[in-house]
Amino acid sequence: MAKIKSLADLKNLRDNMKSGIDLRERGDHPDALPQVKVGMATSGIASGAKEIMNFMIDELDKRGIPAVVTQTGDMGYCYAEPTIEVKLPGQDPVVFGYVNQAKADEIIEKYIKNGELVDGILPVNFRSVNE
Amino acid sequence: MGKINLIIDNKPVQVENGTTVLQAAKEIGIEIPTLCYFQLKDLNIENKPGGCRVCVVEIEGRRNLAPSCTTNCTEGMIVHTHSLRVLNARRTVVELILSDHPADCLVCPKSGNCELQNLAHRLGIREISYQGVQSTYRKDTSPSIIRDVDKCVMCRRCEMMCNDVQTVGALSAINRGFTAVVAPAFEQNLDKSPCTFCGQCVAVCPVGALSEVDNTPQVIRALTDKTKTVIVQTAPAVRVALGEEFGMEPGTIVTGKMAAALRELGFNYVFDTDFAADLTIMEEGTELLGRLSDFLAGKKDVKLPILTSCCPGWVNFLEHNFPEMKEVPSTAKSPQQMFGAIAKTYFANKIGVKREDLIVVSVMPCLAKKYECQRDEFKTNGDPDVNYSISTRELAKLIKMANIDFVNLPDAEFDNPLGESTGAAPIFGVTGGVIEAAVRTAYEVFTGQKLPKIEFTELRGLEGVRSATIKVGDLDLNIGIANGLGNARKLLNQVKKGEANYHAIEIMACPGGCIGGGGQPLHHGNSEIILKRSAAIYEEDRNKPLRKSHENPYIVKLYEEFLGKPCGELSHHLLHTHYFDRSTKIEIE
Amino acid sequence: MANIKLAEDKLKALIEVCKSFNNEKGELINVLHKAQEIFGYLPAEVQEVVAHELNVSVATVYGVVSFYSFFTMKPKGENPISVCLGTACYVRGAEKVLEEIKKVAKVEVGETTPDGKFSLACLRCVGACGLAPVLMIGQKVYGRVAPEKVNEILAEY
Amino acid sequence: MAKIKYHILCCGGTGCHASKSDVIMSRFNEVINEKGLTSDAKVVATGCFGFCEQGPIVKILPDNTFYTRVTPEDVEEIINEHIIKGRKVTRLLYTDPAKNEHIEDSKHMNFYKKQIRIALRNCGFIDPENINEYIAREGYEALSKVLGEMTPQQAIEEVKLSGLRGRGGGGFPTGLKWEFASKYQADQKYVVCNADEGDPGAFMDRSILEGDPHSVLEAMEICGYCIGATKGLIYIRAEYPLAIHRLKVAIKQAREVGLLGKDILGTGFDFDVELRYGAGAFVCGEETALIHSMEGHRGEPTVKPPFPAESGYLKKPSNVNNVETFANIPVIFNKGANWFNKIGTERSKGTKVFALAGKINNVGLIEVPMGTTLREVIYEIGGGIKGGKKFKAVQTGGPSGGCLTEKHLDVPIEYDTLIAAGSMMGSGGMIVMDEDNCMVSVAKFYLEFTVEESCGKCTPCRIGNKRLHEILDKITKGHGTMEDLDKLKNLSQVIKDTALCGLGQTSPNPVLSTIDNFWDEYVEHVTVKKCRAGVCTSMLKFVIDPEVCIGCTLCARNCPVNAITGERKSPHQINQDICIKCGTCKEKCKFGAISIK
Repeated sequence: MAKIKSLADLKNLRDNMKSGIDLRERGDHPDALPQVKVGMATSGIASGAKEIMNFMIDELDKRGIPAVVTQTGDMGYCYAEPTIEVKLPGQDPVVFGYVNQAKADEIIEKYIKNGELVDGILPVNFRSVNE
Repeated sequence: MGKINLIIDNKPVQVENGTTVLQAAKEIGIEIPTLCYFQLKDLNIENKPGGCRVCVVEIEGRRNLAPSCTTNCTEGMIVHTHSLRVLNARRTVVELILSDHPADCLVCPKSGNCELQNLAHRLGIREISYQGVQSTYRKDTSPSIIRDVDKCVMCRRCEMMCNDVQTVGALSAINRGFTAVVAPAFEQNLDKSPCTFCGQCVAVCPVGALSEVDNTPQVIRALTDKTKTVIVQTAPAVRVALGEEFGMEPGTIVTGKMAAALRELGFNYVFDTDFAADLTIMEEGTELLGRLSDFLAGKKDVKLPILTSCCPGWVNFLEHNFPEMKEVPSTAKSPQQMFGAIAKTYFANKIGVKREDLIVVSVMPCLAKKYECQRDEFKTNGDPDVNYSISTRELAKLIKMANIDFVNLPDAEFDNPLGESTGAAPIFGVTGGVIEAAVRTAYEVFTGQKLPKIEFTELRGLEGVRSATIKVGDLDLNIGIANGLGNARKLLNQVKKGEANYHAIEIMACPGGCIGGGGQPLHHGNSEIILKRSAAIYEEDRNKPLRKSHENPYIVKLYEEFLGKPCGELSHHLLHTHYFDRSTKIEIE
Repeated sequence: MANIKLAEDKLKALIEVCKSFNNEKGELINVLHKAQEIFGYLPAEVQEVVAHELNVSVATVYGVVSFYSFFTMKPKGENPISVCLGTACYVRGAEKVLEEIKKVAKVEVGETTPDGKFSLACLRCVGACGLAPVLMIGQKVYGRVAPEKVNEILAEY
Repeated sequence: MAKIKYHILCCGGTGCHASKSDVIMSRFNEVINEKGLTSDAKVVATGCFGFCEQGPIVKILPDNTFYTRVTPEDVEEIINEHIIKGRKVTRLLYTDPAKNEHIEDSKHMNFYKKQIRIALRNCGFIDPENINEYIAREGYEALSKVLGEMTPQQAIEEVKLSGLRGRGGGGFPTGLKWEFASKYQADQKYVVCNADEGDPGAFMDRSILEGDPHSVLEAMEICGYCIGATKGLIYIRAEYPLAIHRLKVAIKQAREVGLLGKDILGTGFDFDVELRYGAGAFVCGEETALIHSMEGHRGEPTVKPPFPAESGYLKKPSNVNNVETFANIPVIFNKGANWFNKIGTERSKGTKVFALAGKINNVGLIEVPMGTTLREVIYEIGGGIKGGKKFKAVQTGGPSGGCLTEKHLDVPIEYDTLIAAGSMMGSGGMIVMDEDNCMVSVAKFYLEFTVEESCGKCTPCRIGNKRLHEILDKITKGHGTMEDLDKLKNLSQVIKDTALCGLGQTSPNPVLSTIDNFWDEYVEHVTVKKCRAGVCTSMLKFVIDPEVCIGCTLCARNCPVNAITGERKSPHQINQDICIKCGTCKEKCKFGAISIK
């Protein structure tokens, strides 16, 4: 990684990043891709988030769906873990709870492919200060 | 720093900044009860973990009660030491301690001298409201010390002594919560730990959790055995402290009463370790001079500085912590063991008693002496040179048991020949004394001239580490002195690193020397008592007509009749010893 | 004092650990963590070596080991079971799960089964309160454990 | 395949389920089928909206219409009006209670303002193992602002102005703490992050470290600059392997890009962070104990003063803050203290993260502005009590806190109000209890914890808490007396008054608060030997109803102590002297003949 030597460096980096968090490797228009985040805090992992993340990566790949899968921390919905957030291009992100492989499969097939929502959505009930 | 004004129990008081509420109260005559708090002021020893919560007071404007021992006074503070809230809290806290304390006061070694018992008495506790399970631990008996930590109140005084003052590290608080207690590693016995048996833990324990091994039953049995001749030796520091056990002023010299009491107890001969102290000076002094002249003659590998070896706690400490230096101390045995060796050879022969029929009892201010007399190298065919060592406290018990009115006892003299001593001997009982006694003799032997001034005040005092340079003829004799094992460690580390250039070093394990020994009457943190004992020791010296060991006529006679010359062949055999490496070794399996 | 015997490779690793912390007294707890990783537990011999290497008393080391619940002087079973008794798990019936494990695995808290297969410990909150009651076997976390599921879970091992 | 035009989101949470959300869902499906709208609209079950009082909730996407209190009878109207004609059903829209007007787009609903995520701002948004994602969300900008534009004193003033108070429990003003530490001169000072979250049932700090480790690193650097420290230490539980891993990654990445180490951002400021591991001792959350533990000692607290600001780690001036406190710091600088201090109440600023757990539907991590009421948290965010049971108490502050009841539900959550109510903020555990929880047993549970975790240094905590636990145990076993209750009160008061550290002083709170709020339950336990929650088994009496029992002998055969006798085909009896109240008979009985009295 390149050193950040000044405030200007930091701001540049931020602006570059802001356009698409961690998606730079994926091409020029990361916003055009579906983004999947898997809640991978201790409790998430304990309830099988890791397996779900692997499943999503493998299956999206197998089914030829270009998408970006990343890990993230605790989304707060501990009661419904594992949780994943899917953001389709140009739409608000949707969080799904109690995701097992069958549900993950359904999410890929219905929501990611066709924009059709499936059961198990977790309503977002907070605002983040960064929004 | 400035003065601070506060009000305690409606009384105004002005104190120095940095004074605690406990001290401030004391200044106006209010004694707030304490338990874990402990201080030996003149020796710079203090224990204030703030853990027992007995000394809590109410400070206006504060939400909680404050421990007075660790709370500093602030301007305008208003303190109540006996409000209802305080009294209830204090009583509850003491009741809690009692609820986890075996109620076997009647047969407890500390009975009558127990700080917890006194506290319960002072607070008028008649019942313990909070009953429940009590914590129990394995009892541990070592040659010197008994640990019955069911009685431990977690005041941490012993831990502080063992680690901060003595740097022995045998004890630590272990476990946590209700099962927390002070113990050696793995709760094993003290004799499997690096314990030196200095007994300072026992000296400060407020309750009966730590006490000396009681050897009085063996002594009583020996005294009643008609087939045995029982002789006793008493260490110098005993005579300036024993009186305290009978309510006498600290620092009262009771040499004569003690000799009389011992005779009444039925000892066949009442002798004095002081005699052996003079003998020690002859041997150790000669050894010092020998090493010095080798050194001055330019010989290589001369073991200097010479380290004194009278103190068994210190010897144990060296064997555990500085095994690489085990060739450095004087090889001279301690006075207790020299006495035993001479008694069971020279004296037994003189009175025509077989070695095995002669029982030697020592009265010592020390608990490590109990361990020392059991060491294998001090036995001949399994028979120890000194059979039993009892502490000053145990002697007092024996005297009380025998219905002897100690205070009104007329003075008596020691028996001869092993009862005669010079002024150089009693000062063995205080830090700096052994080296002063050695210098007195070494000076005259080395220079062939009479000492211009007998008292070397530059070697005296209670400071932990001291040094002085004494002119002995052309030679500047550099002397180091340490009392307390932590100070000894400091001094030895200096020597190891080559930072110090001493010819001789005196080390005593206990703070203040033997007067502050682990077998002495309990001082309960009053360091005045130790100062007074020290003064008495020097008075005992001044009162002696002869004050240099080599002038002791019976010592001279001993060499003429029996030993030949100091550090001669027979002395070497009887009066010298060697040391062992007792440190932990790591081996590969 | 007794002489200490330890297997050469592990002893070397332990001494190496101490060295990696510059044999600093203040690193005692970090050293003990590593030592427990090497040996699986902290037998007296290990504590003696640590004391020796860091130049502190064995009593001090033991004082520390016996203070912290993470350190153990007993070897753990092949499959250490930890039952969370944090508040969330408690109010959702962790105690019953614990009782069931004791029954099924025939092991008491703090003990190891004679065959060394399981050991049982309690811990306070693994932080997976959403899954309460929770138990861990090794590093694996089992959530929403009902007493009836205990048999099934243990059968995996 | 045609795209679905409308998604009809129906709350499938327990609360709404209780008010027939399942019926509503099937009704929607029915109507959609009837009207042949299957390719236009789809019904989706969701998790709880956390808004159960207004339930059942139906939300229509894509226009974010939020219908409340929907009944099966309303379904047809919604389909007809909204889905077919595109007109909202106004009477079902959520009404803003303050303005008394209908809100069409749920994005403007006040409800979403119940939670504001400051400390958790990045948790669940960024990849915690990628520093760039943190930077993309204003990461390290606060640091650069402080280093580049502010003097340490100015930065401290900013923190003071923000009104931020310690989130670890005590609530000491953070800026003031920094100021103290900045005033002591020393060749080395330390910034310490307390990540020894030991409160059972709390996992806020772990979540922050796992989800947003850089926010803590950045804050520690800012603190270091303010107090004049170049070294930071994070004391973290060894039981948090993932948090440790993420922190290690974060530290490594920050070092690589030069945001930790020498000459940070070219300003000449040096700072680095190391980890120290806890080893399972709750008391190490107390700052003096934590410092001793970091030094390699037993984690015993010492009397304050001296405070760590004067003599802390290695006797050097040290500033200790907890994870959540630090996580707030970058936001204060990015948004300004005056922005921050407008959130919350007069004496408690900003937000607080809670780990909501227990008998509540939406167990989880929440972050609410100070001043939010317990009712809002439990019923609006937490989705109410699990299984439709009755709320009994909410425990805040962990073993140092207390149990609050129905009457406290409208107490705004603030440091001082919670203390006044007999509990405390604590680190943020919030455990909800229902009618099945016995309050004496709950007090006993906490005392058991305290007894196990007491360091043993001071008498009141070492022995006093043990005795408290014993008395509580006696009461739950049915042997308590009224005198025991007096003892409980007195002993609790004395422990509170005399214990050495903050943890000891607060350890009787679970007892005192349950005595205050559930006195009747205590009295019942000791006088009529009854546990109304049915938790204290030794007070239970299992009885067989002779009217129902058919004498199948199943219970008798399963009783582990042979306490049940009776002839085949005639009613059985339980010998109460032998019965160990294991409950097996009740479980086995197929006729419901056995009940607890």
